[in-house]
Amino acid sequence: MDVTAQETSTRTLSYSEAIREAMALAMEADPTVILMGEDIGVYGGAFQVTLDLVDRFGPDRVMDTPISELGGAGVAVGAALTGLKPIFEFQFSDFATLAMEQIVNQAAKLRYMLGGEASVPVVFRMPAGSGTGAAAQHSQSLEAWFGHVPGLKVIQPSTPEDAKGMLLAALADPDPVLVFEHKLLYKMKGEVPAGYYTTPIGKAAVRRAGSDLTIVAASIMVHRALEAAEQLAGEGVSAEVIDLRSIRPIDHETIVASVRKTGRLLIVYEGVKSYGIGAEISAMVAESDAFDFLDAPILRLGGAEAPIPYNPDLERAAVPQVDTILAAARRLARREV
Amino acid sequence: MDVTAQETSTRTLSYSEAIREAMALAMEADPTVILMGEDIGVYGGAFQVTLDLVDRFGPDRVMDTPISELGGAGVAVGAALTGLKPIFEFQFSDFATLAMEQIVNQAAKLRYMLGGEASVPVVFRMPAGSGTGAAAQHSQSLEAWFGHVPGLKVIQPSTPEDAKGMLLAALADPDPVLVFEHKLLYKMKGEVPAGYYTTPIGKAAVRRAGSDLTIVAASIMVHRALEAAEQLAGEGVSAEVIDLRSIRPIDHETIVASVRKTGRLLIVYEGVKSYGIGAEISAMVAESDAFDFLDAPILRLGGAEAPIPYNPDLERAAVPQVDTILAAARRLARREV
Amino acid sequence: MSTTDNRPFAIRTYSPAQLKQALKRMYLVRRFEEGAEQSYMRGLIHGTMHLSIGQEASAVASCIELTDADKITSNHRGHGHCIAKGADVARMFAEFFGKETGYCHGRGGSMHIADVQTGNLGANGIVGGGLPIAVGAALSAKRLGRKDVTLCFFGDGANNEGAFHEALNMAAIWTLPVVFICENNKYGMSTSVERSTAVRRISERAAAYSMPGVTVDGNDFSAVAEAVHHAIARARAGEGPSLVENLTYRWRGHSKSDRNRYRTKEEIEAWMARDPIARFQAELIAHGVLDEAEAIAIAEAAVSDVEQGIEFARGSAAPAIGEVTRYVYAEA
Amino acid sequence: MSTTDNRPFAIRTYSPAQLKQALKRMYLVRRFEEGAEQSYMRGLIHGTMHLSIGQEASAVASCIELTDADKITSNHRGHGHCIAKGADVARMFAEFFGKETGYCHGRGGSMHIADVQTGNLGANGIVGGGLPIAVGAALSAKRLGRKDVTLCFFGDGANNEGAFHEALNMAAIWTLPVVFICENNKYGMSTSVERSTAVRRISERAAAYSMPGVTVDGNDFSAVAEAVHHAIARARAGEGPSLVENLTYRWRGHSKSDRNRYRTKEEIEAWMARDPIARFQAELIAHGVLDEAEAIAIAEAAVSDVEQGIEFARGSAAPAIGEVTRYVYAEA
Ligand SMILES: Cc1ncc(C[n+]2csc(CCOP(=O)(O)OP(=O)(O)O)c2C)c(N)n1
Ligand SMILES: Cc1ncc(C[n+]2csc(CCOP(=O)(O)OP(=O)(O)O)c2C)c(N)n1
Ligand SMILES: [Mg+2]
Ligand SMILES: [Mg+2]
Repeated sequence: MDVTAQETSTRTLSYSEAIREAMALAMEADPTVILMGEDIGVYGGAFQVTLDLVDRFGPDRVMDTPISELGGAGVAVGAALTGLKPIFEFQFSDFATLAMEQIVNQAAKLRYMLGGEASVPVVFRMPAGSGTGAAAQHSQSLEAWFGHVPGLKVIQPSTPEDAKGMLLAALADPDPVLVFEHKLLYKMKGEVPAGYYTTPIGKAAVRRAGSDLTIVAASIMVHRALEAAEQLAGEGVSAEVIDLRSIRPIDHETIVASVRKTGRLLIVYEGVKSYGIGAEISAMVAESDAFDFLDAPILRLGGAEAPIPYNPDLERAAVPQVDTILAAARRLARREV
Repeated sequence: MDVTAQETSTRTLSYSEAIREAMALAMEADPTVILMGEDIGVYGGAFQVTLDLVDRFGPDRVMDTPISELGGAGVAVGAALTGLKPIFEFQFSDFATLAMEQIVNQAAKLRYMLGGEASVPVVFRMPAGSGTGAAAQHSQSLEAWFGHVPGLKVIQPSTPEDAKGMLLAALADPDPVLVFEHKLLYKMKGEVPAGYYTTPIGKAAVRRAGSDLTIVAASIMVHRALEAAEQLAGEGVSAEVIDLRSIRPIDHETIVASVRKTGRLLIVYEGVKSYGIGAEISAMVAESDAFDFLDAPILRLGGAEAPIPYNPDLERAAVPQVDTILAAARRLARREV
Repeated sequence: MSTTDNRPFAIRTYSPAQLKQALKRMYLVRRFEEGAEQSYMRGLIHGTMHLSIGQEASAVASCIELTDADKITSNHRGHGHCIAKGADVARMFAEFFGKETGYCHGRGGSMHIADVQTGNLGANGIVGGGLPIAVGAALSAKRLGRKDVTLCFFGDGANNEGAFHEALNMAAIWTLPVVFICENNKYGMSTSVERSTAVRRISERAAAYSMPGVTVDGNDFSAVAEAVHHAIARARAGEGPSLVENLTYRWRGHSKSDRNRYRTKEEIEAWMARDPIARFQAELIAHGVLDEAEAIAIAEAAVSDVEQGIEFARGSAAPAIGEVTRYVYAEA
Repeated sequence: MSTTDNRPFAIRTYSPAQLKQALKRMYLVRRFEEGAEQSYMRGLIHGTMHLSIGQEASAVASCIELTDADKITSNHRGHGHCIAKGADVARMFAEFFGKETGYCHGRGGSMHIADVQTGNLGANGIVGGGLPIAVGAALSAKRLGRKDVTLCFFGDGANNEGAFHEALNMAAIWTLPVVFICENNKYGMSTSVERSTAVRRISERAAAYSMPGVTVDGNDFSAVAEAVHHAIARARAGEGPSLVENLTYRWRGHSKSDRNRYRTKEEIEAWMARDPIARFQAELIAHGVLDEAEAIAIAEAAVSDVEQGIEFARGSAAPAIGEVTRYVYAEA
């Protein structure tokens, strides 16, 4: 990342503080940026991400919407089409099920249907994932759906630094971008550069270099994978951990290069395993020139084939954890698959 | 299939006639079966699938709904929960984008959220696919989304016989089933057994046996793949063609067994290539014991990374055709990938 | 019936046994939610929950004349509806504690609490999610020639969802036996009705569907019972749906994450002074349905049911950890 | 202004040049759609299309006082709106013929016809899809301090979509400069307003959003112009949205697959007798805005524009076959 001298100072911020800082920076620099969403004003957002922004920017720019996800998303699309740059927060990404029409048929396709004559620079913020005891309708990880939709960009930052830099990149993008934020990450702290910077959309990040196997992980799973990799190192297994970061476009080069080197691939993600993002990563590698370098089957560790259950132990068991990642990585390293 | 002697008579029916026959049989046998949808009554449905059923069963059982996809789907869910067996027709499957909430959060999850105490025997009929010049919002192939949702079953019959048998199986199923019907298949004719029979959900069909490579194709692509396989045979390449038929659950055994035999896999589907059903099939094989039998990268031939364009030549170019299947199969057979 | 009976509707319409059961249920709702809240505070329950303390009259009065054959659909603030419809607090606690003995076998929790046996088709985590489902339940009744009605509970916030519009319209054009009950507690989370809804009274929206709409004091048991009674009668008579708006108030925050920045202490206190339970109890005593001692006994019975319920829940077994995918599909 | 001016609103409000342009546009809509229909029949156009023949007054009168800065959102039956907003029929035909010179560079076709330069944000294949988008356009105008208004065209069928409810509610609570224009042609595809909509007049639903609602004869140019004029004035004055319902009729079937089983020949003929173009032309002549000869000249000019438009379209180049993925994302 390229930041100027005066901006290289970094501070420790939480993931949600980093997002808030990005929004505030953008709103200060560009009067067309507005925020929309349910209870993002005085309530501060269900996860307190917008917090006090309404006090700083006023209710005309931090707009509480009625509980109308389809209409709200559509208003954001219409506003983006005509001069504003809205950041629309779904209170939970599950509620985007109500707005698929506007996201998929309108936002994603308008530029194309109009032959390039229109632009829809809208950002949808999508709090996602399980682990909060909120059960089946408030815990989904639906990012794979949107990866399947040309016209959208879909990102999933896993650190505070990226949460800020990728959101600023999303705002600078002339096309609609969905940002999937794992709810359990909001309180995670990390170093965040001050000032304005963008982290490019479409680039994965190698978070740990390794030579025996590649673990591609997304969102919160990056941290679990890193923990597993640390333990694997103690066992003499060198795992490379790649943070996917961008679902659409996906970083073909970084992933394929890593697998060419290690010959083994484990993909870790929270969404339901089948038809999830792991399927695309696996298939991409299996049709790439890394195929000939594969020494073992490609393993996916995804969410259970079930809705997220309420009971906390079941809920934990429904998605990959450090121990299950470790077990899968060991099986892969030892070629017990 | 096991049909009794008196029922073994088959007739040539179109795909839509076969669906209609299934619906009529079910309605005659079971007074709780009702049809719901936009313009399915006197209009006969946008694709004339329900045609004259309203004359036979009356408007109380062939219910025209207002243009309210979310509410309509939800009414079907509530009715299914309380004693009826609704078949809900989306006029175009694209409009299910308005009803994802009810399909995904309610229909798919109710049994689970209620710990097995509820059942939602609803069938959603989903006319899908391109080729009719209806452009970006009326031509999508979104089946992969639903494959990603535990609690749903998702099928995609490719022949009139299966269209009838699988719809009857869907109606006999206590869980919600989505039937993806390619619009270009409606007029396709084929032999259809008379009387009641069911074609199991979850089983793929080997449509043509072969030894050099496996082509897994879905829906209309089965026919294109068979045409390509015929030409390949003339070139000395023996292709096995598998009709996927069921997306969720998927038939792991049949597909993996075929790849174990042929060592090469080409997957052909109309939906957008990335994050589509081909990704799941590829990943499933790459993590199976067929991995060691693979002689070449797994190829996917899916839809373009674009909305469906209006211009007919572009529209054709946006999805696999016989010639592109042939080219891909040749490359795979010659290991030019 | 005497024309000079000036007693409140509920008193003159329902038997003393019914009225006492109603009072008991109101106490049960209150004590159940306090118990759940404490259990949450003590870390025995995870997740979040939405308490309806202060709204008990709306739930219980609406359901007073329903049988198990009648259905309700509920929302995220659904404990009251569940108890009002006849659920057992022990199995409710078991659900909150994530146990296999819970109504949802530990898979659902507070937001999906249901009791299909007593006709409760379930709370719903999706605002507005239950509205079309209720219409579907009413369609079943009509098509299958049953006489049951469906009561559909939802909040003021839900009235701005497209699902509200589509559901009410379909219920009306098909003349279905459903009663839409809007529990207007002034806020959808932090957003007031004034800021979210382009009409003064939500019941005015009934006109857009040619159905009767009425607004009542939702903390007045009898007023709610009367309005819903007429709506149910209309539904059972095949005359179609109605919309009843119960004006009420939740004493607690929206959920566990609420800083209460959108409303004043004074407002909360003013509403707490209008406690629907105290009011209903006083009315019952005033009209001789019960005396102080009986009232105390009912209140104490509720306390003891709740204590026993928590015991039952704590002592129950959790689901087997290997059963994450159980109940996804019907078992063969 | 004299208080004794009893001429129709449009005649006394707009200049002869404006009125003549309006007549020309009505003819253009009619001839354009006939041309498209014939081209379709001759296999020059594929796909489907929704003709608005019979509804020309609604589109053209609604847009008469708009400038290019004002916006419209349109629906699947959108050719009339597009022409009314000032689009060039040659580029429209080019789009129908799938050519690179078309408004959407051949990617959109009839259902997505748009002309962003003249403020037409596009037809829409999704019933109700344009309603929230129109509200968003009005939000932009308000937030950015612009004076433009947005007209949102939709059909009677769309009024039962949840998007209608959510959009009208938000437009009202935020007092946005948008005019909702419901073109009620009695049917959504085959389903009559009576069978689909629980209210007699769709404009009555405006009350559910505390906005003015009015129903006019949609085949009466001046009546439409007057109603929309007042709604626009209200919007520009910062007083918020309105709902205008234009009662009209489509002469053709819903689309290319219509067997017309849901309506009678008599009904169609009765409405054809109320041709909005003939009526407007007669009115213009009666009030001396133009004479027969001028009217004929205008009609002929439309014919010639359409003929030239088809020529232009046929002669234009198709998109390069390799450019399927062009315009999916912004070009770098
Ligand atoms: C579709 C959807 N949108 C948003 C939410 C988040 N949410 C849960 S409850 C609630 C407020 C609901 O307000 P209201 O309907 O008035 O019910 P109340 O909580 O006041 O009882 C919100 C915004 C949700 N669960 N579902
Ligand atoms: C969401 C959605 N549902 C259904 C359709 C199919 N459809 C296209 S036009 C139409 C009828 C629309 O009726 P109306 O709004 O009255 O417009 P009209 O065609 O009468 O001009 C229908 C059902 C669609 N395009 N989009
Ligand atoms: Mg409320
Ligand atoms: Mg219409």
